[in-house]
Amino acid sequence: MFTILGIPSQALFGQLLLGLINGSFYALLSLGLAIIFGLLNIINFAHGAQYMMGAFLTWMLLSYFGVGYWWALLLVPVLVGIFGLVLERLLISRLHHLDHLYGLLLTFGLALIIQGLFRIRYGVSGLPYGIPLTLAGGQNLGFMFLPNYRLWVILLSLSVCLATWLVEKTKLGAYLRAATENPTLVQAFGINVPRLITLTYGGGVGLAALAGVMAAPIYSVNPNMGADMIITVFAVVVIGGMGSIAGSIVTGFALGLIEGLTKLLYPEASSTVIFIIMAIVLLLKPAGLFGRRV
Amino acid sequence: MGDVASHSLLRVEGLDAWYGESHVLHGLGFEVRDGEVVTLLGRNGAGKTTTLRAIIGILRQREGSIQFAGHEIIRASSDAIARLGIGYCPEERGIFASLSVRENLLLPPVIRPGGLSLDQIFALFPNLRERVDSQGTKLSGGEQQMLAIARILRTGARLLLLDEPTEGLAPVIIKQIGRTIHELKRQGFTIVLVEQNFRFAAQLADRHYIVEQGRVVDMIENAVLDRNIDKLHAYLGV
Amino acid sequence: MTRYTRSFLILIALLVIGPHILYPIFLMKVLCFALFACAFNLLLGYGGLLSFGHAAYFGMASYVCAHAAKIWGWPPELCILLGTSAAALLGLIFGALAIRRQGIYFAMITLALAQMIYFFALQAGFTGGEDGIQSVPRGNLFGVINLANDLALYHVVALIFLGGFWMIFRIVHSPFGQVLKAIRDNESRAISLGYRASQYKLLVFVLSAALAGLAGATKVIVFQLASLTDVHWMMSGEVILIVLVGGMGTILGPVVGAFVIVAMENYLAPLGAWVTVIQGLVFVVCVLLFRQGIVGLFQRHPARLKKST
Amino acid sequence: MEAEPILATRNLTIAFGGFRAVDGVSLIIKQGTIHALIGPNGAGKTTCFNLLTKFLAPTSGSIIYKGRDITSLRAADIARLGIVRSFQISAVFPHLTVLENVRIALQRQRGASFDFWRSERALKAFDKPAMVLLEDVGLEDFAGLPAGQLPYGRKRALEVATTLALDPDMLLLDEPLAGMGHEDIQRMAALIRHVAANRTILMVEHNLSVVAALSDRISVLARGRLLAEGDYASISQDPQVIEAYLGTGHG
Amino acid sequence: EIDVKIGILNDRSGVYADLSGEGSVIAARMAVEDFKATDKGIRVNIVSADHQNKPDVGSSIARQWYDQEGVDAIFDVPTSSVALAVSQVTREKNKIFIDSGAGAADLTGKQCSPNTIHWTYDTWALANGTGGAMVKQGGDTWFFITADYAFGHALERDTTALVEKSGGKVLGSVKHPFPGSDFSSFLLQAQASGAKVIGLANAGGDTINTIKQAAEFGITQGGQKLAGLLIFITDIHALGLQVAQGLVLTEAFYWDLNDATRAWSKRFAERSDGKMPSMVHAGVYASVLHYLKAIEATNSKDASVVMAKMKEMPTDDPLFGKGQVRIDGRVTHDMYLFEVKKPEESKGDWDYYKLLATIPAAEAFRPLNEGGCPLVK
Ligand SMILES: Nc1ncnc2c1ncn2[C@@H]1O[C@H](COP(=O)(O)OP(=O)(O)OP(=O)(O)O)[C@@H](O)[C@H]1O
Ligand SMILES: Nc1ncnc2c1ncn2[C@@H]1O[C@H](COP(=O)(O)OP(=O)(O)OP(=O)(O)O)[C@@H](O)[C@H]1O
Ligand SMILES: [Mg+2]
Ligand SMILES: [Mg+2]
Repeated sequence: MFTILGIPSQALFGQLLLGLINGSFYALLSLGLAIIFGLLNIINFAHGAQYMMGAFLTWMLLSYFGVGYWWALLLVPVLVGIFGLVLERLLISRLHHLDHLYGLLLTFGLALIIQGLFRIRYGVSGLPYGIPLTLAGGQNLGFMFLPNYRLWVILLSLSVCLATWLVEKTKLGAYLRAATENPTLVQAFGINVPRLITLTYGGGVGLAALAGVMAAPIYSVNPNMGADMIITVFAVVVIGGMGSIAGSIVTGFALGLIEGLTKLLYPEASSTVIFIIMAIVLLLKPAGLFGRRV
Repeated sequence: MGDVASHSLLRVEGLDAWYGESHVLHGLGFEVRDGEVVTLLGRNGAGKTTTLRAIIGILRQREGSIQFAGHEIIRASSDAIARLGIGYCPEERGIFASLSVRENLLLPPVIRPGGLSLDQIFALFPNLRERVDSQGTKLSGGEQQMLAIARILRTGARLLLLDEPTEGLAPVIIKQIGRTIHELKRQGFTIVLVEQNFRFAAQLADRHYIVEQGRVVDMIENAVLDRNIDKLHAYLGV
Repeated sequence: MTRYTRSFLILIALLVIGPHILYPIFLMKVLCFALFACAFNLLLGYGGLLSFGHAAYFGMASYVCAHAAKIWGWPPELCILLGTSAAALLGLIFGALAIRRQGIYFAMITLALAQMIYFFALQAGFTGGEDGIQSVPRGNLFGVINLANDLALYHVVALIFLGGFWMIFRIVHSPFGQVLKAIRDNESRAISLGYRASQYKLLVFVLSAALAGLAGATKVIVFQLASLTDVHWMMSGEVILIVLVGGMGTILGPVVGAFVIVAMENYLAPLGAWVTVIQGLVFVVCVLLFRQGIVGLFQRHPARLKKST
Repeated sequence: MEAEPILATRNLTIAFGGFRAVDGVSLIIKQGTIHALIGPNGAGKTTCFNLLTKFLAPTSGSIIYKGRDITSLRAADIARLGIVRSFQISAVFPHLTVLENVRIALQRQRGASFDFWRSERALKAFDKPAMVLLEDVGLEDFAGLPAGQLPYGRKRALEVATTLALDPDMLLLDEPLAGMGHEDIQRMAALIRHVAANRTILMVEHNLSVVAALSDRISVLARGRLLAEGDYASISQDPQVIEAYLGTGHG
Repeated sequence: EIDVKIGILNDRSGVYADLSGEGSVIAARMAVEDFKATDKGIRVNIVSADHQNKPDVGSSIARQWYDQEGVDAIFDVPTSSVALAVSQVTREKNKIFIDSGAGAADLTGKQCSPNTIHWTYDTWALANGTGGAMVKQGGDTWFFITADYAFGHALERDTTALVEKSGGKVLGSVKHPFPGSDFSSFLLQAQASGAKVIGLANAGGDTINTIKQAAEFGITQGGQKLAGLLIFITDIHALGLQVAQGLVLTEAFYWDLNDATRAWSKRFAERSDGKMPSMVHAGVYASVLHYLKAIEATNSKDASVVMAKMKEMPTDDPLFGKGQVRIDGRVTHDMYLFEVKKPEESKGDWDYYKLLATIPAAEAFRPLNEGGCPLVK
């Protein structure tokens, strides 16, 4: 056994691995946020609430209908995604021609409403949700005990990120980016932009819900779970470069790692560190690490 | 103009259009036959751009009748109109900053076979081939104009709406574009061209419509342009 | 000019009648938030800069003022002055960093800097962590006027508010204000005319931060309390809400907005958990239907946010 | 007999990544002349302007103005020395009135306008000279209109009036005639000739007839490099210029 | 005939909404009914509001209640910072404040007030119960996972003192940012320390997440015990026994302690969708009862008169039994050390605790002379 920075290497590896796992949540959440920002030019403040809805719906499916984790993994993103579609069609679409600020405020209001309603119905202490039996237990890696569920989280998140990134490289990605800049013109090229926007919002919301399903077994399922996370996820998106898919994925994982290291070396700073990095990045690279536009 | 009607690809009648409160087009009408190049000439602010925007459906506040290939499109949304086979090259170019030159070029979906291939396009605009991987808006003003024209040539649209395609271009490029339009016409494209530069337009067009304060006030066949040159100058205030 | 004079007179009349109709402490809270919102509006509505971290200046001033009053036993006027200066200084440092960026990036960098202040306030000793600084004495103004009397305090707060309000009016309608408008409209053109745009932006940033600090410090004297709420990002969000509800880029908008929002918070408190739901609804309704804000509804050409893509 | 050079560049170069948009350009612009910069699209003309006015920093090379090296100054300071530019896309302050647009420029001359404590009535003094400038460009009837509502051609005229308000020694005009109707082109050309009486002008323009009529000297850029220099007659015969810019069969 | 207006000021939308919230209003109403106040000529009016866990919101509501709405006494007020602020306002306005929900031991210590009573628990009592009693049961080496703010620091400090006093040893601690969501990293550090007990000096969602993740990483299976320093039955309900089993904690009240508590809790549950009361609800009930008794006895609602009576009269109610209000405002009663049952031991909903030890009133709270309260001479 050797030491790095005065820390036994084993502990270090353990912490880095954990950081990576956390990073997969950041990546997944910021991915949805980045997609939505990319196309709608809206900072989706309701993202945290939609993540929370994902976790709650998972719990509801189990307690009201006896539907377990695996089905939830499929059903919940679709259901919450549809909810997103409806929101977009009914409310958000009315703001497309305005400054981003209005979208941010609208979704902020929506977040308050959604969280409030859940709070009134379910309280704030949270609801129990167990780890699916097939994923119970864990692996002894020598330097740490790695629960199987965490392993699953990281694998699933990586594949979802990869898939999204590949989609972005396609024609669809170009449509999305172009429609962000000048929807009128893109529509005049024969693309049904309103539908594109609605579906994209639904997709982004679905990703948030997926993260919610994944979180239910390990984090407290309560109405505030998203609100606590959303600012950090914003920071990830900004550092990565607003709207950049690759940026938010890479930054999500990287910040998970950095946060993990800070938790070990100077835990008090572990939530501040993200904002310090954000400030530095914005000063040096105004459009974020992967952003192209200023 | 009754004999024209049977072959007309685009027929605009009694077109009124508004920007918010301001009424810009007042019963404007003209026709374009299949395979023709027709220009809209007129002073600044006459309503030429507005006419094109109303046809493609970007400007939604419009009334009257616009028939394209037998379809009434006055109520249709712009994506539906584009899919019927109209390509639009806007005045402000509309190059996407977040897309590379290649992506900009490939953006408009191909709606029909018969468009130009990438190679043909690069042969037409060599500048673009060189800068194909750079960001769309990092091109110079003129290069952006080339890109804006180039990208609708790919789609196979039958009717091209070009809004001042030569603005800000070097003479050598203007000549190229002239040749291109000529070639496009030969291949059977129908083109509506908005131009300030009527010398350029005269080399290409079959007919010229004069737009003044939101109305078509005159139509001059290109064949008789020379005889009417004074009248034209009067219209354009040259 | 007469229109402005009329607005001023109405405002003064309302301030005079106010405490006879409504609970003075409630009014003082409204005034503090109104001043805060006016300061924010100066930056957003006239400078075109959306700061997402204005709570930092409001909160920093309140901590400094509370500390000076409670621990050093300074008189209230000096505490408020010190708090305001601290906010101005912070504004100078953060502003110098932030104004180099634009649009959404400006908003995000101010948010990041403000979050650091939040964590600082949470962990620094003198701020009292999540307990905040409590039991701040109101003291005697200039050693003579006892501010423990709510009405006396009300009049002082009303004067501070009027002073701040007038100053913002002055700034907006000054030669400096003209240049500011020009920069907001078209920055590169202003530079090409020889204006060092960043210095103007910095100055308005500092002025806005200082006035936000003035509001924060005054609030401490009223409520005898400085707490984490003052530096939390929700406070930055709330001031945006106030300005939005009242009407962005209008002189009276933030004042009206502050009245509505503070009243809502106060009078809805018995509804418990429904408060957030109702607040959310107000947000949504405002954004969808009343974007020009309440004051904007009555004006013909309210300033709007430029669409910046 | 030869006029003094007012602005000169030495080996001015800027590279974006590996791409040299302006590559070793050495220009000499003589006092009191109208100097045109022409060249095919993407030749680097606008970039050159951006370098001269410090909206971009050169990778290498130097800029000398009235014998002084100004390579390291900032954009606002360049303007203060008397070099003022216009933009390829018209630049006005859309929410200020036409009069205020001009006044903003006049206001700069009275020094820094950081006085936030004074009433804007202090600016009334500039209304008269501003109106005079507006009359010069034929905009006096629009003084109270927000500049954003002006038609395109008039915006360019306003831009010129604003620029003249600074009473610059040197004007840099980027395609001042682009997008103008014939009427406006005449008016603008006349205006340029008028203001050139006691100033130096560097201008980018594709409208060759105007370039031919106005300019004393022409530099042709192509691919970031200086291709040719001279008066219109000699330039238009230069085979390289014909090949790169004018195209064959030009006439 | 006396008109009394009491205000229930608590968290109705945040982390403490379940353990205080509407339940506290129900408890207060039950107290008024059980006391048969109207029969005794005391008309009681109850108002309530949400302080959102923000001291500024709390203190301005309190001020407005006293100034404008004629509220005579304020009850409950969870969240230490709000409680301290309300205590200050109450003193300034010379009214009565009886806290049930907050933990701040300072309320009856350095910041004590002649107008404030602290009923249910405080951080010192929890630290004493869990820290002291655990060591006696063999858990003599500790590692803390502490929320990085004053409240967390205080919990850790108090518990450390008591652990060391009882002969235990603290091996280390780690401070986590507040609020946090992932604690696995800190749990690994705790695991690596080899301490027998991992003390959770945090609250609310943070504690719940820590416990959930401790189960996931097999911390308790590894033989270490988790000790919650501020955790309530509502939290256990949220976690489920599968995850929470084996956790050790201290509470002032449990519905299933004896016949009296069971009977009252059953009535409470009927009124609140079957939810069992928390110790905070019980505290509100008992404190309102005591307050009304004092009013009846003095036939006055003058703050100093009633306060004096409340301190003079021993407390006695079905939920906390007999006790007293000390001069510093601290109410003393028995405290209990519980362990959370295994799922198979539980007979159904809300059957969560095994009693490990009872800490008698005399030892349960900080000795009068150690608090630094100026009222104590
Ligand atoms: N977005 C708009 N809002 C309001 N009015 C507009 C708008 N765009 C154009 N107009 C007005 O509509 C009229 C017609 O404008 P249009 O752009 O169609 O003219 P044009 O003939 O294309 O002129 P140009 O040669 O300058 O391009 C003008 O009076 C113009 O001021
Ligand atoms: N910021 C930049 N990054 C990368 N390349 C750039 C940038 N700005 C300009 N270029 C490139 O530099 C070249 C010169 O551009 P410039 O705008 O100076 O051309 P121009 O001579 O003004 O052309 P036009 O007459 O078409 O306006 C172009 O090929 C352009 O793509
Ligand atoms: Mg036009
Ligand atoms: Mg150019």
